[in-house]
Amino acid sequence: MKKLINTPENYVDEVLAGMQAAHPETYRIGGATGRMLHRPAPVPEKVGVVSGGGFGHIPVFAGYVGDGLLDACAVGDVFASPDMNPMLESIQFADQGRGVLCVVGNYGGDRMNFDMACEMAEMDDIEARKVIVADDVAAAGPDEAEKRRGVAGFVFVTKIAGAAAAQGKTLDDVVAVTQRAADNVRSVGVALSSCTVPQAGKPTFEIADDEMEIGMGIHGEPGVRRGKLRPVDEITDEMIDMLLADKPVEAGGRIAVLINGLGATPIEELYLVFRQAKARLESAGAVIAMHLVGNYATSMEMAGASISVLHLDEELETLLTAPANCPFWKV
Amino acid sequence: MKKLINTPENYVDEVLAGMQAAHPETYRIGGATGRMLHRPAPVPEKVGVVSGGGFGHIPVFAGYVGDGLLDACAVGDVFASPDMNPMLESIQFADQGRGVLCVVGNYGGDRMNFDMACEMAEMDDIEARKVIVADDVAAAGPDEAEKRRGVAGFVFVTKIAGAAAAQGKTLDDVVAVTQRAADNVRSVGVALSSCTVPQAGKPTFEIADDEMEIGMGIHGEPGVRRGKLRPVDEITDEMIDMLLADKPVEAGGRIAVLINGLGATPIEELYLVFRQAKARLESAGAVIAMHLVGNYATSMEMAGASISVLHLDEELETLLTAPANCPFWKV
Amino acid sequence: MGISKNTLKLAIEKIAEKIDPIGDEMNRLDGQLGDGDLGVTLVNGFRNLQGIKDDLPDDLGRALFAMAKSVTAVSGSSFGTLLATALMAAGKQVKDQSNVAWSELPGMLQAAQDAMVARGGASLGDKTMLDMMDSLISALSGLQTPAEMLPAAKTAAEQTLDSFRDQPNKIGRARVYAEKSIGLDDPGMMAIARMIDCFETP
Amino acid sequence: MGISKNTLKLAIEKIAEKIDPIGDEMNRLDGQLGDGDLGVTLVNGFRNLQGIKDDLPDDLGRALFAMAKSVTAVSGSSFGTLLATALMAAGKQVKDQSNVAWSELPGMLQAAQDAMVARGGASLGDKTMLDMMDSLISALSGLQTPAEMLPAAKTAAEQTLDSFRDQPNKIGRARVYAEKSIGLDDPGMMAIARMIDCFETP
Ligand SMILES: Nc1ncnc2c1ncn2[C@@H]1O[C@H](COP(=O)(O)OP(=O)(O)O)[C@@H](O)[C@H]1O
Ligand SMILES: Nc1ncnc2c1ncn2[C@@H]1O[C@H](COP(=O)(O)OP(=O)(O)O)[C@@H](O)[C@H]1O
Ligand SMILES: [Mg+2]
Ligand SMILES: [Mg+2]
Ligand SMILES: [Mg+2]
Ligand SMILES: [Mg+2]
Repeated sequence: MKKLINTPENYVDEVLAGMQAAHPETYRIGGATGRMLHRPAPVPEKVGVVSGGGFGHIPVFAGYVGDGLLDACAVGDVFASPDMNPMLESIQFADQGRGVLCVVGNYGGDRMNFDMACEMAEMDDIEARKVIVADDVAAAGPDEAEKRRGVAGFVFVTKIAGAAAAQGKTLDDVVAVTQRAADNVRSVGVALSSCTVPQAGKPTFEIADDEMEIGMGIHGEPGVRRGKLRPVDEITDEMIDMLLADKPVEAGGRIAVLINGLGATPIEELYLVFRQAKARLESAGAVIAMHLVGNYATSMEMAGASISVLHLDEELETLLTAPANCPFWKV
Repeated sequence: MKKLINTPENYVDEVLAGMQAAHPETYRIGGATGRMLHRPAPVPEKVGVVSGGGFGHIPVFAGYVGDGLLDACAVGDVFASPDMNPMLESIQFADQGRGVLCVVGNYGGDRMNFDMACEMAEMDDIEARKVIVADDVAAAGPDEAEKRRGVAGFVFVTKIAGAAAAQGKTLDDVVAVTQRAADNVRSVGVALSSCTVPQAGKPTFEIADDEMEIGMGIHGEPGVRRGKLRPVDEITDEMIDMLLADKPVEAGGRIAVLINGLGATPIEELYLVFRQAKARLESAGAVIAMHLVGNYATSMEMAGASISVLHLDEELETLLTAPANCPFWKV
Repeated sequence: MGISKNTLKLAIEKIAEKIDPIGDEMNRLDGQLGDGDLGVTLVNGFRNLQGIKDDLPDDLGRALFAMAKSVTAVSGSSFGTLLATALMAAGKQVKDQSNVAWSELPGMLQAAQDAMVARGGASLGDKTMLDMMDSLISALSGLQTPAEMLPAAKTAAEQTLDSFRDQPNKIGRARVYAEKSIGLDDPGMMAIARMIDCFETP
Repeated sequence: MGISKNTLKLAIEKIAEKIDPIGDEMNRLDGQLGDGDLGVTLVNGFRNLQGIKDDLPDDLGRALFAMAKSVTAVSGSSFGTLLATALMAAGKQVKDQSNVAWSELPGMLQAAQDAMVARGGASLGDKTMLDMMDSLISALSGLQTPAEMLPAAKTAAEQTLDSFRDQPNKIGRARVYAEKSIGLDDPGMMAIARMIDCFETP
């Protein structure tokens, strides 16, 4: 295991300490076990927005605590759901009497624990609701869309939720527009190399030196096709084809695009993916209203990239381009 | 070679095309051979600031074209100096009658070609001057400091130059303060894995699965010590020791710190380096006036990190924290 | 005297006293079919419960929620999550009451069972702790005092173990070992039986 | 008639005409001691020069700078960089003049030589093109016309090759092969000699 770490046991807590040390104006460690990252103070008079999930995906999840994004976030162990308690603490921190939305990736543990946290919050008379992000088209067909994993589309959905809350909308309205974002985002990834969970000490999966896996999940879950590595334009074409097959763009349809690096992929290569993705999407009639290229949802040292497309309507576009600010994303 | 690219021959030009496509408000491809990246228009009435160097280090060099940073930048092949022509084109683009500063990494080809470009510019009655960045303490002792390679310290030096020019200073003053930044910045890196030059097709150097090299250069140039991988706190200690031995901090001395990822290192690990570096520098009496944690000077898919320290005075601090904006760094 | 926060405190103490040997036994049993962590969950869960037992609120509902919370802090396992779910569901049944009659216990267990089904997606007959809950609910229905309830629960627990032992596990981690699970007690069922045993006066 | 932009144009044409076979020979020679790319540099360099030869400015200084620029565009090799350096230094000497007497040629070469020393860091005697330049400067000094200069340059070039052949290379890529280089002509020197040959009337 080739990592710049101290011990697997302290990995998560030490990284959180480093994040707080680097960005104390944005991140504060809180909660009984130090597994909540929250803003220095909750923002009064607005719906709270929180998230939570396994670690090792920075900026997802806790990195998106910031202005116009998350108020607080529960932090699990590497690739393992946090327990309910930091989720509840996040909800309690974020609540300002107008309720809290939890943006949750579609993983069993995350969902179940957020369910419990929401029930617990109810006991404190806090209304807490969930929107599930299930954007990975490679994980299941459209008929079983509810089985899809939550991947980089989380970034767009969280932005929408944060912006809607910042505008002072009611919980019902924040939930509605965030749900619409979740319904309209699609992602697919390609992995070139594995990552290593520190506690496990060895790569999560094996992949040959000349192979890639299209559709692989951000924890190494199987994708749709493993094959020889091909030129980036062809790989990008295949991913765009999958995204458009699942949800076509209309002529003139406005979209947001995220070309996301999984952690170990040079930014140079992400620009190659963007170049081709842009050409393909535009020739399909789409208008790219907004795009991001960079490491927005990672899997530690996994090499590879994902493409996310959010199909916009007027409200979504307004919210997506509204101001936001965290150390990983300024709008 | 496991890269998301099309062909080695087109790699650089296609990445530049992707950068321009993604950030047309900041980057424009120019020059007879398309090897200059420049702002959409030069900024009138100020000293121009340009750079240039081999490719594969994004954001270094061309990524720092932007407000309060570079006006234009010459782009070479991977790890190879651009020829004189795009350097001259960059100088010509940036010149607004007040002269141009070239911020140049200390590599033979880059220096020689910028020398020629400056002489050529003179023929056009453009005054072009150079400041050499030679910040890698691992490359040579303090007695031979002029032999040191230019590494991530480039980021700070460029920021100073860009800010000084933006303030409307004269060329003499921009050169003087930029030179002071170059004189006061120190860096050292640690590499965990190699990168691959696309044209070469295989890793630049070999390094065992349990080894690291302290002091390795950003093209794989030998460092000071190859040894077993150790806990990140110990590695950080060793790097901080080297930096402080070369230029001690005074009690209360104000510094800027850059924890830089080489390309394939998860951001999580950079926060671990920051955590320990901060503790060590502060216990040495330094006051960290400003810090950066992220991928600011890379070597494609090389894994590892570097630490840069800029020793500040009042003017340097003012310039370092002045507004700047490029896709990789907003101040 | 019905069920109050003191009843909960006493129950925690009784079980916690014997949880170490029960934990060892459950790790072994879970290890034969699953990942061998059920005992760890039980030991850590009751260590946490011990930590809060003296500070339980008077409101029984809030007391049960507090217990759920402290159980979930050990995290990760199905049993822990389902136990927390059960405690929360039971808590909702008795919200704002500081004392409820023992005769309401079966109703609380039924609420717990319903919530566990909803959360975990298993059915009765899958050979899980749900089947144990079901037998207990039937056995305790209509009874009025703990003195009547304890022997009824014990008998029901033993009978349930006996009747399921030779069936295969149909859900959870043990399902992949369905064949192997025939002849073995389900660890979750057994854990509940052992907890009931803790209430016997020595 | 002295040296004008037409002289430069003619020189480019003369050399370009024969550069392909010279290039092959120089690649072979450079390959014995270095990386075998000197011929590539020459061929590409003169291809670029051909491209600009008809558009040279009247100002000799600017014309030489334009030539330097087009040579550097092939980039990467020592010879190319040093040739560009030489052209620029010579250009500076004759800035703002459209015609200079042939007697000034040695002075232009001297300026070129000084600049190459400053840029490349080699010394006379290291067995490089510098030594060839040095012989040429001496041989041409005091001469007035190209008709006198050509034979003098030829003789000087041959003598220089002869006198250095059995010495070792002391700088550049060939230095690591110092022993092996004894008995071999230095590729850079030889390249200059071959270029002089191009001016012979057929
Ligand atoms: N979906 C389910 N519904 C009800 N009970 C379940 C379910 N899954 C597991 N169990 C119970 O939990 C016990 C295993 O608990 P535990 O070891 O904590 O689970 P795991 O290690 O598989 O997460 C099983 O013996 C069974 O009684
Ligand atoms: N530092 C130097 N100073 C002067 N001439 C040099 C120097 N280095 C190389 N040369 C000349 O250049 C020739 C080699 O040119 P070239 O093949 O382009 O170099 P390389 O491939 O090593 O970059 C040598 O034969 C020598 O005459
Ligand atoms: Mg288990
Ligand atoms: Mg388990
Ligand atoms: Mg050569
Ligand atoms: Mg060469």
